[in-house]
Amino acid sequence: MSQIINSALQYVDEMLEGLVAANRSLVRLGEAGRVVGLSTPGDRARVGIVSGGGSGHLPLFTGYVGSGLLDACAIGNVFEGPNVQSCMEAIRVADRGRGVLCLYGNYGGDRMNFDMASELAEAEGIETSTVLGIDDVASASFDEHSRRRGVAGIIYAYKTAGALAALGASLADVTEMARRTVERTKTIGFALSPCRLPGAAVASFELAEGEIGMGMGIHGEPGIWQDRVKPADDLADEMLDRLMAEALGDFRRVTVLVNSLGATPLEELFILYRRLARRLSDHGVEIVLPLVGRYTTSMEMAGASVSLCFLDEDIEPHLLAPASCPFWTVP
Amino acid sequence: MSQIINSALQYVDEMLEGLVAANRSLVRLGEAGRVVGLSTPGDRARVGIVSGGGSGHLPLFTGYVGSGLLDACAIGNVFEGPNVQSCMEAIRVADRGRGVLCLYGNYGGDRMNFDMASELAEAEGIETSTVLGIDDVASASFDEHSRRRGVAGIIYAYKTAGALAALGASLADVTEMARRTVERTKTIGFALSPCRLPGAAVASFELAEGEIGMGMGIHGEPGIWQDRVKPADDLADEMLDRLMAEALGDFRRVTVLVNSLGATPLEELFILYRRLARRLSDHGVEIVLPLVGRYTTSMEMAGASVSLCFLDEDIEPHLLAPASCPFWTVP
Amino acid sequence: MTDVTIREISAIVERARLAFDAAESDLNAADGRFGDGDTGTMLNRLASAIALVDLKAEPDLGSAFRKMAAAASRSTGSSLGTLVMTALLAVSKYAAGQSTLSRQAIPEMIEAAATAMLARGGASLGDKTIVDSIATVAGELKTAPAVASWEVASAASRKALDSFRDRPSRIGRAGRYGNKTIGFDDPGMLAFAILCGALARSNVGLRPEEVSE
Amino acid sequence: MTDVTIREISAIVERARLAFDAAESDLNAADGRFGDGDTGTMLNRLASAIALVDLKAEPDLGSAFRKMAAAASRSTGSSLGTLVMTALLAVSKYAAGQSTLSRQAIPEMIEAAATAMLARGGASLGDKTIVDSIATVAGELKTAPAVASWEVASAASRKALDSFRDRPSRIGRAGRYGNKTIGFDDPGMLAFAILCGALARSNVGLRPEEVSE
Ligand SMILES: Nc1ncnc2c1ncn2[C@@H]1O[C@H](COP(=O)(O)OP(=O)(O)O)[C@@H](O)[C@H]1O
Ligand SMILES: Nc1ncnc2c1ncn2[C@@H]1O[C@H](COP(=O)(O)OP(=O)(O)O)[C@@H](O)[C@H]1O
Ligand SMILES: [Mg+2]
Ligand SMILES: [Mg+2]
Ligand SMILES: [Mg+2]
Ligand SMILES: [Mg+2]
Repeated sequence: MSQIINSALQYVDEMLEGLVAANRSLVRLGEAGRVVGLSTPGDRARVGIVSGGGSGHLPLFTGYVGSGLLDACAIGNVFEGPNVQSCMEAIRVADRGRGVLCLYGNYGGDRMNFDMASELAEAEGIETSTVLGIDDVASASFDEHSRRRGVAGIIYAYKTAGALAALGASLADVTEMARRTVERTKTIGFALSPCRLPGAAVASFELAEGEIGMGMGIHGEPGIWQDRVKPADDLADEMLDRLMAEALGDFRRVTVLVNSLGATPLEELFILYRRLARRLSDHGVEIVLPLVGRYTTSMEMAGASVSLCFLDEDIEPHLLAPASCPFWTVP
Repeated sequence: MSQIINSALQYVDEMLEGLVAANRSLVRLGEAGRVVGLSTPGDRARVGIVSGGGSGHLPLFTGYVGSGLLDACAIGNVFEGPNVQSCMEAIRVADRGRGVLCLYGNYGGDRMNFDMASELAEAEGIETSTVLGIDDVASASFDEHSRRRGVAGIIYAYKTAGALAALGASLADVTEMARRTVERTKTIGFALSPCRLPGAAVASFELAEGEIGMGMGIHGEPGIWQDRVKPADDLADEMLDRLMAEALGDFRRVTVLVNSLGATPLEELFILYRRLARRLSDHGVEIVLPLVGRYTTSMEMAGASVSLCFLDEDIEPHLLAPASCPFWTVP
Repeated sequence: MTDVTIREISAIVERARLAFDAAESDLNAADGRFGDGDTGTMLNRLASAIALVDLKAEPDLGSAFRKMAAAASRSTGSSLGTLVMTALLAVSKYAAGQSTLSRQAIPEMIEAAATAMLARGGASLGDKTIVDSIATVAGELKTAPAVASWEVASAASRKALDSFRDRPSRIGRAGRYGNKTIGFDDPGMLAFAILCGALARSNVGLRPEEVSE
Repeated sequence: MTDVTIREISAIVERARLAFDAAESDLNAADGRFGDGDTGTMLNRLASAIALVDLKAEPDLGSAFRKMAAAASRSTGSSLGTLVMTALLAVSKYAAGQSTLSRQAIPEMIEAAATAMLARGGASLGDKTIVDSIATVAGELKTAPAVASWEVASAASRKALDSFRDRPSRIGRAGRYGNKTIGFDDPGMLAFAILCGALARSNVGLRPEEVSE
């Protein structure tokens, strides 16, 4: 399919211009305009939360800047981390005098740049902490879970850490909430068709018509197996089994996110959700605040992911606390 | 790309099961389960509003059942109107004693079935009225505008009529508000790639890689021209010109919807919106409550549409009134 | 063609089911040109649903057609499907209380169906819809010999298709494209020609003695 | 290779720009195997951005490299791009205050870059990254004749690529795939080999009298 763009080089900046024009709660900041923050940040002293990453994943990351969620985001080029300058600026924007949590996906470039930015911020007297999203169970074994990639499940850490920060908690406590939420959130995804970098002549990976890549990453990183596509219920079952195998002890309550990578339609997500909901209910597990839609995409890639967060008494109230950003409102 | 389904025959019912499982504000009703209504409809006497149509367009139609919007929807098979039984049931569900407005897109099957259902409803003592969505400017000339297809712009009529109904207005007034909003709402779309009926081996139309079909309908009905894709700004300009040419007299305020047909990503919608916003502002036109996202889709079709509603003093306050449904919240 | 009883109807329905199963993708493609590409899928599902209706215990033709109309209505709300239901309701009224319909009455019954379809759909004859095919068939059957007249019906439905091909559609999805539709078959008309052709080939509704004639 | 002045650096940068422009899709494809398929697009953009930096007025090599690092940083935050920036900062420190760097110092300067890259990226030598290529080149340059040693660099970078091909990636996106990466080139190492090859072919940094030797 064709892309609607003017120029590959202007893609990110034009996208951001449109994003903030359409969402007046957001503003573009920073020397290069690669930071998104709140138009009316408020001036109450509290912990700030920043995220960031490569472009091409809307509504991730910028779409989650909002009350009870993120304070600022640093934005990179498509599939590239934000540069150190933008990370530093985002930290400054998020700083409300009580320290800043950097909460982003576990990718090399993002990590190096946020690390450098944190060093600079500390030198400026802004205390920082870091929690990495590592929810993709297909990207490394359980033993090596700290090497895993961060994907759609990170929004739950945004939500709980954001809720706690809004209550005025300390940087240590907000950080611990994010860490705990990441630890209890597991995602697995699959791809059905690739996407193209803007302006590129060919897709960034190949997947034959009718094939599915189970466990593929949101940038097309290879997965666990590749085969002809299977019935929706079989896919739902396999994904749920893989996620439940990661549960830390007993669980009775979960939240579920069925996420499209872009092209896969809502209809198909609901067909998947139907099966997941049935099976969880058969297991006596209650679903709290289910989300079905496009929460973390890869432009026009087809495919979906399922995230489970195994709730506990600390996480659940913060998941359910009111929050609002352009793409997710919890009333 | 592959579809995530179990069986073509079960597609719609499984989708609806997932939809209501994930959205507890909605319930499935009717003998065949092809009606979606509110879980807690409230019992205040007021005008009810129903819509409906073929499946494959989520969040249209069922996703707009909510407070200040629709009371019920009748759902057909993919790209087929709802049957007369479902239409009749939806009217009954929406009936709160003060009459029911049937507000749906101008397609033959939908029309025949809602017409029959209205006759049956009148026989049961439920007063009904009908307003057809006819916003697609590419589907017939201005002189024949009553033959036009209804596409994404219908959500504005849901919104304004829903707001007026919530205020306790009469069926005649709610109907007139819907009619007036339809009259002032214009849409044009384009397709970049086709979709497939669930289970079908081939797409329902052809569009070569790199081609764009300007003016195509949301079911792939042919458009105004077909050519190599053009830069985003050129497309935005052409669409805006075609929509502004339909303005009834002077206008200073509009609302804008930039809608993806499914696969086209948010990034590209924002690139389009950026240009539209700039040009409208150059014309001295103010944009109220812009929407950018997936509001009316065709499963995995790639493409987008732009809708403008030329506001007036009657429409604007009802557009801005609070409302909420699973896919659109006006706070 | 014979006098019509429930036995003939069941055979016709079964033959229709097979025909639309085979023609699904061709009819989708015909509808995909100016419409939404679903005529074939819809008719295949519709015919299967009607074929599942158990007509054996129905007291008369009127109630048999009514049951078929109900099955049609349950399975779709598309334009054509709704018109098929409308047609079935009309013939149900026409045949109410009768267990056999004489072969001479068949053209009139088909005309009753066509009239009801025009009323429901708002089309006129000449708009290039399935109703033009149905009306043509009714007309030709009136003047044709009664025996083996599925072939007459098939020829008439082909004739309608051929003579409308170069005229513009005036209603439905395709109707919005006016002269652009010239040169293309209307999917509903094509479907009706496929149905009549299949019935002619299989001699459905011909009693054994007629076949051997 | 000659002693390095700003003139040589400008020529190298221009050659790099051309090389990465030509290699964009090959490098994307190499990265697409286990990564996100953007190495080529990123390096093409990065090299163009650095080539746009006007170095003429820079007082010394240290400030020239610092300007280049700033341009690198502005244009990307990818792993490799950030490591390139880190390397440029390191050589900027190494060459601070000097307007000429003797050819003998070049291997040591490259080593300084590699050390900084390992510190920033957290990789070790042997992890199958661009740093393995850079370290190999630095090592071979130390023992090679000073003249025309871009060819030595090119051969060394190819040697690194060949000897690591059948080893597993241990860091970055590809590092998560361990033994599956055996048999495939690391995109960063491939990029460095492409760069050295292009510099060798164009004799960049060789003064005319050396070329004619
Ligand atoms: N108003 C109408 N009156 C008569 N026939 C109609 C009408 N609308 C559509 N048709 C017939 O139905 C056919 C289309 O059927 P179908 O694809 O099932 O409908 P839809 O447009 O609802 O998808 C057309 O080819 C035409 O023959
Ligand atoms: N931590 C690291 N240390 C050293 N080199 C690395 C590291 N991470 C990645 N690389 C190098 O960068 C290359 C990938 O570059 P690129 O595609 O730009 O990065 P990204 O993974 O951010 O998209 C790898 O092939 C490898 O040579
Ligand atoms: Mg990258
Ligand atoms: Mg249809
Ligand atoms: Mg159709
Ligand atoms: Mg990469």
